[in-house]
Amino acid sequence: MFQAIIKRLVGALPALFGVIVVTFILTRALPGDPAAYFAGPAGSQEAIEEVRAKLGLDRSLPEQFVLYLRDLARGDWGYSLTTGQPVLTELAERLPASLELTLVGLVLAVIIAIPLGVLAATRPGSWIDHLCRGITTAGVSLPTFFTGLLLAYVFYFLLGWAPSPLGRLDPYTTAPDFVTGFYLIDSLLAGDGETFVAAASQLALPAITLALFVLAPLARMTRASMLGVLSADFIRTARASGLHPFKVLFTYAFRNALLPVLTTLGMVFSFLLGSNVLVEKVFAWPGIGSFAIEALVASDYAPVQGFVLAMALLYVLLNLLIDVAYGLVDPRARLEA
Amino acid sequence: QDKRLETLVVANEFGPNMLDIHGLGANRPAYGVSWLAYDRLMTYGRKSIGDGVDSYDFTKLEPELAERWEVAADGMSVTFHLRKDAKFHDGSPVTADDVKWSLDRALGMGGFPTFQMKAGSLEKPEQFEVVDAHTFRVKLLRKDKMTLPDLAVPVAAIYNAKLARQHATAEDPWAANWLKTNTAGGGAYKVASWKPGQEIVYERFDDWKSGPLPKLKRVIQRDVPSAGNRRALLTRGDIDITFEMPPKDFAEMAQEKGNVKVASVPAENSMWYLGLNTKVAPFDNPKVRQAIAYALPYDKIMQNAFYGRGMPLFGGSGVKDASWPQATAYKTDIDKARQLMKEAGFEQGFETTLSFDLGTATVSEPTTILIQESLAQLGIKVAINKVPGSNWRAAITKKDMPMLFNRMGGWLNYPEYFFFWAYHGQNAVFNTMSYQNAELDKLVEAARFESDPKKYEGLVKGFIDIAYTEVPRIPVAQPVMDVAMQKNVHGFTYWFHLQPDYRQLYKQ
Amino acid sequence: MSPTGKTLLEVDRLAVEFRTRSGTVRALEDVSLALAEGETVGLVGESGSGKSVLSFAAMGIQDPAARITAGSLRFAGQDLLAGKGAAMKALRGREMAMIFQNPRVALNPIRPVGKQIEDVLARHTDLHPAARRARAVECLAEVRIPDPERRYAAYPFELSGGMCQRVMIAIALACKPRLLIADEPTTGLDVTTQAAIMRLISELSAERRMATLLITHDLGLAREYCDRIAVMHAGHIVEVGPTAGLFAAPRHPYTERLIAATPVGANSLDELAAIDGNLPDLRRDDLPACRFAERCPQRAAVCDAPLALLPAEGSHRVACHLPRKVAHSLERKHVASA
Amino acid sequence: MNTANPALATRAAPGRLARQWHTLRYVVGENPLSAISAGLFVGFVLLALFGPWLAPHDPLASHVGEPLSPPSMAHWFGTDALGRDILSRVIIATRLDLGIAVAAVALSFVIGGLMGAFAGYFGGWFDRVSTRVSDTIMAFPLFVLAMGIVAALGNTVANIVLATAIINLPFYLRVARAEVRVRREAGFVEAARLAGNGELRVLFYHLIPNVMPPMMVQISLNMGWAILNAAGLSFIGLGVRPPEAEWGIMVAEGAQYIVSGEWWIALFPGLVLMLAVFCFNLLGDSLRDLIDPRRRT
Amino acid sequence: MRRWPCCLQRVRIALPVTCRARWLTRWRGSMSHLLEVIGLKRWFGVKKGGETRQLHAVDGIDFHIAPGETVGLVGESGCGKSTLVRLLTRTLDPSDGQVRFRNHDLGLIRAREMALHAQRKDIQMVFQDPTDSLNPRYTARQTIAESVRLLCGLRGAEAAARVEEVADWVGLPQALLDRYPHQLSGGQKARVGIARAIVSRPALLVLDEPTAALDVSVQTVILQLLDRLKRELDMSFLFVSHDLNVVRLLCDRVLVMYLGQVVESGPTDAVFHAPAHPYTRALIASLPGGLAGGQATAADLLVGGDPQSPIDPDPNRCRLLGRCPRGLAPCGETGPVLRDLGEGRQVACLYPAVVQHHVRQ
Ligand SMILES: Nc1ncnc2c1ncn2[C@@H]1O[C@H](COP(=O)(O)OP(=O)(O)OP(=O)(O)O)[C@@H](O)[C@H]1O
Ligand SMILES: Nc1ncnc2c1ncn2[C@@H]1O[C@H](COP(=O)(O)OP(=O)(O)OP(=O)(O)O)[C@@H](O)[C@H]1O
Ligand SMILES: [Mg+2]
Ligand SMILES: [Mg+2]
Repeated sequence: MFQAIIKRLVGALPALFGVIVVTFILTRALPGDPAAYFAGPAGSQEAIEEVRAKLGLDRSLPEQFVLYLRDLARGDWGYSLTTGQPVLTELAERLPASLELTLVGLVLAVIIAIPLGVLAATRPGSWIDHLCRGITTAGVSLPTFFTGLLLAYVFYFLLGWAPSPLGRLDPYTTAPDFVTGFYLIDSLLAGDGETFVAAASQLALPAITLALFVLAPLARMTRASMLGVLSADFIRTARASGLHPFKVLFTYAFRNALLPVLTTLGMVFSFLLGSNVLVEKVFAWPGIGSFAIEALVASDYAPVQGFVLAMALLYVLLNLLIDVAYGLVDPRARLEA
Repeated sequence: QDKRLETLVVANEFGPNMLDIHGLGANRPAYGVSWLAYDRLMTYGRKSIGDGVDSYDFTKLEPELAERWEVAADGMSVTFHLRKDAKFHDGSPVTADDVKWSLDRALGMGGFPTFQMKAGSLEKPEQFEVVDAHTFRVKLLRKDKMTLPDLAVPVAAIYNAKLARQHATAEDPWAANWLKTNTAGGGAYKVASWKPGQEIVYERFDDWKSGPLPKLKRVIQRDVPSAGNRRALLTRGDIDITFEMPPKDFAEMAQEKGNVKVASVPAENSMWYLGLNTKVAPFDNPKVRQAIAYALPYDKIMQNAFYGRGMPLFGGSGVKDASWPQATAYKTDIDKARQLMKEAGFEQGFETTLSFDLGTATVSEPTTILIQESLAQLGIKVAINKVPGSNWRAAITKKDMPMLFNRMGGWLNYPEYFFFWAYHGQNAVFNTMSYQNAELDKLVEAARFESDPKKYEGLVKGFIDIAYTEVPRIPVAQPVMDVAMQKNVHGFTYWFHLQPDYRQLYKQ
Repeated sequence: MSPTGKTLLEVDRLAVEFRTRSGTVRALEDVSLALAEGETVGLVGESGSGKSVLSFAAMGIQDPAARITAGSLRFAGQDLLAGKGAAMKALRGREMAMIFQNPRVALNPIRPVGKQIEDVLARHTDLHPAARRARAVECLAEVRIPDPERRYAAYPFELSGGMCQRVMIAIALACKPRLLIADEPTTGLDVTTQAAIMRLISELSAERRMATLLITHDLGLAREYCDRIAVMHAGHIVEVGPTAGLFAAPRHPYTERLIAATPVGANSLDELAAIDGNLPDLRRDDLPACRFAERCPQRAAVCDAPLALLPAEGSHRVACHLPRKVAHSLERKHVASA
Repeated sequence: MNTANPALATRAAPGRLARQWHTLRYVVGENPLSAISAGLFVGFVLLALFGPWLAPHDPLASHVGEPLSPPSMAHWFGTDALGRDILSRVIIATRLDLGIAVAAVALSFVIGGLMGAFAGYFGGWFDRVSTRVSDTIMAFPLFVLAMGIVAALGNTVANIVLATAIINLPFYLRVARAEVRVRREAGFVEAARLAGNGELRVLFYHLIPNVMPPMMVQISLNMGWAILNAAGLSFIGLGVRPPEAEWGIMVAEGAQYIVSGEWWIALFPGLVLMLAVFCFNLLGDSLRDLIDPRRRT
Repeated sequence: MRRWPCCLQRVRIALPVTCRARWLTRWRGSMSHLLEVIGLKRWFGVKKGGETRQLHAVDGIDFHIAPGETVGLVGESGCGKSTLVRLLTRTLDPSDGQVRFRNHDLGLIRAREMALHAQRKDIQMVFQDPTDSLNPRYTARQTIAESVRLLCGLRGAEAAARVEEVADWVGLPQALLDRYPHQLSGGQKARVGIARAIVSRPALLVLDEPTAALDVSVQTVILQLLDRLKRELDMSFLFVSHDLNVVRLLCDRVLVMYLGQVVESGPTDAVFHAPAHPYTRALIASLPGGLAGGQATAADLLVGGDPQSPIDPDPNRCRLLGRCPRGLAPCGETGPVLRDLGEGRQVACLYPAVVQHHVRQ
């Protein structure tokens, strides 16, 4: 098992290297001139050249790339020029915010979508089925930023049910001590119910926005795979053995139907990490998505590269996790030692 | 509730990217940090401009760290006497050594701070002299009326040299790295916490001696990128104050009867303008430039892009005085524009590109669209190019954009200061039109050192007239500094650097 | 070979319809069939003749699109259709069990086979978990699975097709049902495995005096293992009778043709005769009373009259207006003996 | 040639067409949402084709006198900050948005599909390389990759199309590869070889036509996604240039007016955008119905 | 015999007989064999636990087919029948051994190139599953026409006429030619498959379980059709099936395969009445009706559970060991090889059942 995991990780290396190369090329191709940016509004040509040399941008691209790789190998992801912080520190600070949001969104989506999908699959062609399909498809058809804006307008501005879209906590609540970086967990660990509620209520709208977006793929996949499984021969066997309908539905059908859903879950998660960028912007969420946009706009290479690399690593880990989970559910797919 | 009255919650579009105004690439909110967390030797006076709004008074300099100062008889040096009781945040006293280190640093860091110091003829470390622990002297290179004012701008902040030196290294003698994320000041507010991209929290420095103790104990300044959200937050009372909204929002909030009020002050020494690159045909032809100046849909722009939140810089009646900025004589007159185009030999029009900075899209986009529409009447086909912020500076430096819509402002409120950077043939970055005119250069240089008010006025009128006749840049509007706040927030002061000053603010 | 005991399963004039996108399929019409204790009955017919539909209806596991429109089902005197099939639910898996073709896919692929047996036990008995496990292993041993302890934890994909079929039988027989329906239990298995499985089924049903309904389209198989045989065609039972009699003297032209098409005992290809035409489209509104009529070589005017299973000789019954006379039965002997 | 290509085999067409028409009617009849989506789709295509003639006003002309006027008889969707008629802009934008989506999807479909088909059929190094390429793309947060590409190459329509095509590529590659791999061993492929078809002929005449249906589903779903993507890029300022009307930009612009009560500026383009994506998504579902009624989702 | 269009003959004659010297020198075996298979092997690499192991799907097979002869191939599922077929029809490359067709070693031609090879049209095949083997997007006419065009080199009207003729030949009504596979019944699809295979009038027709997916009633018709074609077209058949009854009726000779190897071969009647190999005995014993007049006993059935794994089998061990009702100690030490029993019969068993001289009834 352990060996298999290592093997999987090694297998992901080429893709990671590809990511590094592409990001490197893309960031260098950005039209902005960081030297001009950092030389300030009054920078003269010489000043700009001076800054360029300082940033090491006067070297040839291959040289820069090799230096970059060397630094990476040493665990040095570089410094963000705009904030002056090491990229790793920045990522570590902001990643929990994004992950917390994404995970809550995902859990929300799963909680809604999977029962919907199962419900629809048990009554294919009924009005419930059409309704589920309509709702979920509408969800995926909404641009996330539009949903976010709309939700904020209705639930915060008009109705006042949601707290202000001001990031992870309202200004009068202090953040819980850092343990996991997830405010929900940290506040519980600290036994601070008030902070928990505050963090949860801040999370509500952005998480719903994200969840709405991925409801459809999840519900759709659940329904399809549930339908497929329900018409499988072994379900007929289970029914013929007189097993209780719930047992048939959950132990027999659902567990089997879970397999493709798991795969979708992985894809949905990486999708969510991507759409985070927009949602974070709308809700002033201090995650890595907004960080990446700012860095991109400032042509700040290191954070952009770091961000993409972190996401790629996350993606690889996530896929590994899903493979392991897959193996837990499906003995045929167990990772071989 | 008391706590709430002593806490101010601010929302801005984006926060500081570092805490050091001298740092490489410091953004505008970083100036605000410097303003609050550091003191300067002097500061400007303040005056009320009505509606409970104050403005700084650029004609008056007042003590901050320096109790008093005297100009030497020959006018070639100024001696500052520091407050004896002034302390930095870490409790150590402020000495002349700190002042020297700080001003040396502004010169030594290069880039923007150096440039700004130079604007006040502060160019060499030898100009700064420690007389004794609490006496400090600045020697002047020339009699520049901008020298003293320049010592009151944010760049001339006074750093805690002892503390900073502890973090300096051989490669980094000015502790630039450490000061990016830490403050070593003695200003009215301490930075209690800073999460880049999220929020910065200030706490009052109760030992502050350089002025009356601020009323607000705590200021929380959050980054809320979406203007709509900021407005909603304000309307719902979740924040106390916010800036940098689309003009339309300010216009509406000013009308509304709710709990929100809007303070607006015309931003001194700045303008929105349409720049025409004089190095690129056909804009090298003054007739074409004039034609365009006549073809701009000024009123439409004022109404639909600025929502009236700006002072018109058009439709005047010629250069009558030395006031700055002042209106041009242009107004929308398509026939005249056509005539001029014909004279210039461009009856058929031409194709060109109009660029603007994406960051200013709320105003620039409608404006450029209106311009595009209007110029189409002259047969000029304009493509609009939105340039993301990062590219904007690079593009400006390159000076290859034929047309651009931009905003330009200067801290030191002198027309020749503006012209030196924006029109002068030295071709600074801000001379985005690459404009060259020897006669204008001469007038600008002369004005800087002219002490006779009459002559000075003549010089100023002279260069304004040239600039407005040749129109390498067509002024459109003088921006207005708008701030929206809860009605219970008082004491707003307008500063030339456009950053909020929480020292005078209070809630009631 | 008349029924030896009391009647266990009684299908009476059953009719089943499917509502589909292209019309109503009348898959079963007026089907009657009885099974007595300890008896093995074969149900044969072409593909699509309704064998599976009948067995699914008897178990109450038919497709949601299926509707029983007429007739009744009784098990040991109990009405299975009464009370929304409540009786059926109670009996299914305990008194009546079923095995299917393609054992590999008919088992839950991600559940150890032992657990699948336990699931049935848990549902129908009140054995405590440890006893359940022991019983599950015992079930595996009963179907002659070598090393049942180890196989208990095996997943279907780790077993061969024959093994899977044994597991399926174990699941079906776990609660010692009185009726076993085997829907083509050996299709898709190797001949050698097929023989082993069939022997196992017949041994076990003899041992337990279990009534067995063997569904197959292999006449040879039915002939070897069944006491009685029912022949289905297009949703009708056209002939039913004791095996020997039916093979020796088929009365219905369809039965006759079916036997003639089966190469089991034939000595040359020329002896075989095909059945003309295809099964009629069961969606048609104008199906003739005798659904074989359109394929029948001796169709006559009388064939349009309503039809029912009528006794021919002893318990041998046939649904044909012009049944073969005994004397006319085929010359060909289907016994490959010397 | 003629007989080998079913698309050209007109002789057989009536039977097949009739049958498909029947299924289509059934699918549409059974599923009201499919009917709606089909109707919407036709509507959008018409708008894209005839938009300039249908728009009641000049979409680019500003009317300073009537900025931000709410929906009225004169301006059904109201006007924006420059007094431009939102209805007309929404209509005109259809062509651009659908154009971007169609171009991007076509590009990734052709390239990704072919790569996937080759990889799936021949395996070997080409398979490994193309799988790596798609893995690499997938390892990116896709929207961020699109942002990066547009930011790096400049925000022109062509680059938006390119970026969208690149991030869609892996999906086609995977679908095509998987479908071809499944069918590579199918009897009819072997039979085709026995009939004297060379490898390329087998691939192009036998396999690719058979993997088209699942690809069609993917296309339809991706169309919606491509539109969303372009809109997202516009939202962060990397979209189409003004004053071009594009749904995403209109929403992004309108967003700032929501709070002050001018909801129509964002709402209508947003709704139309949503409808378009909705329509493509449902259409994908319906196509799946047509292809495989049982696995319908 | 039915008259074939002259074009076909023309094509045949026009084919250059590419006799490479190498083939001539390696030429052995008698001229009377249409197909001769010598030591044919096909191994598949399978990954197991990180290392690659060899699955011996076809493991050293020798046999031959004479012109006009019908040879049956039986064996249990997974024993390598289809693999062997694919090797013979040259859609799969052998790992080792020769496939000599008309004395040319076809095994030397790569499977990928075989499609365009001149011999392609002489070995054709009918597939097991008529549905799977028809391109769902081609009509019956297109399917047959493709073969006509590619194998016979016909075009236009000639080709069209030819398609209709072949359809007639297999009894496929003209009206059905423009239907797609899903619009045809199983028997009709089977006919299309056969028609496609015989357009080029191959010398060897390989049939891989052609009736396994068909109903009894249809199976008879197809079998009779095949029988007729065989006689009238003068083709050799290799008929793969696991329905022994069908093999018995159709084939002259039968080969019994077990785990990649031929374990018994001989004239059909002889093998059926007096099987020599325990596996053959078990096979025949499990037929309803049983072994030679119902004398089958439990001892004739295979014991135990699963067959051995085809992955890296021990060459010095009988592959039936473990299931064989006799299974003696020496069987674990020497892998039996095919040896002659006389009367054209061969068996690979150390302890074959005694072969009685068979009297045909
Ligand atoms: N779900 C269904 N919807 C519509 N028609 C159905 C359905 N299930 C079965 N039928 C029809 O009912 C008839 C009988 O089918 P059934 O499966 O019982 O045949 P069978 O005799 O078991 O055939 P086989 O030997 O192939 O298993 C067929 O005509 C079939 O088309
Ligand atoms: N491409 C392949 N890769 C790996 N193993 C294969 C491959 N093709 C066939 N095999 C293996 O080779 C063995 C023989 O397979 P083959 O299909 O020839 O059997 P068969 O006798 O035709 O069986 P059936 O009667 O079920 O058709 C099987 O164990 C099979 O798993
Ligand atoms: Mg059936
Ligand atoms: Mg096979």
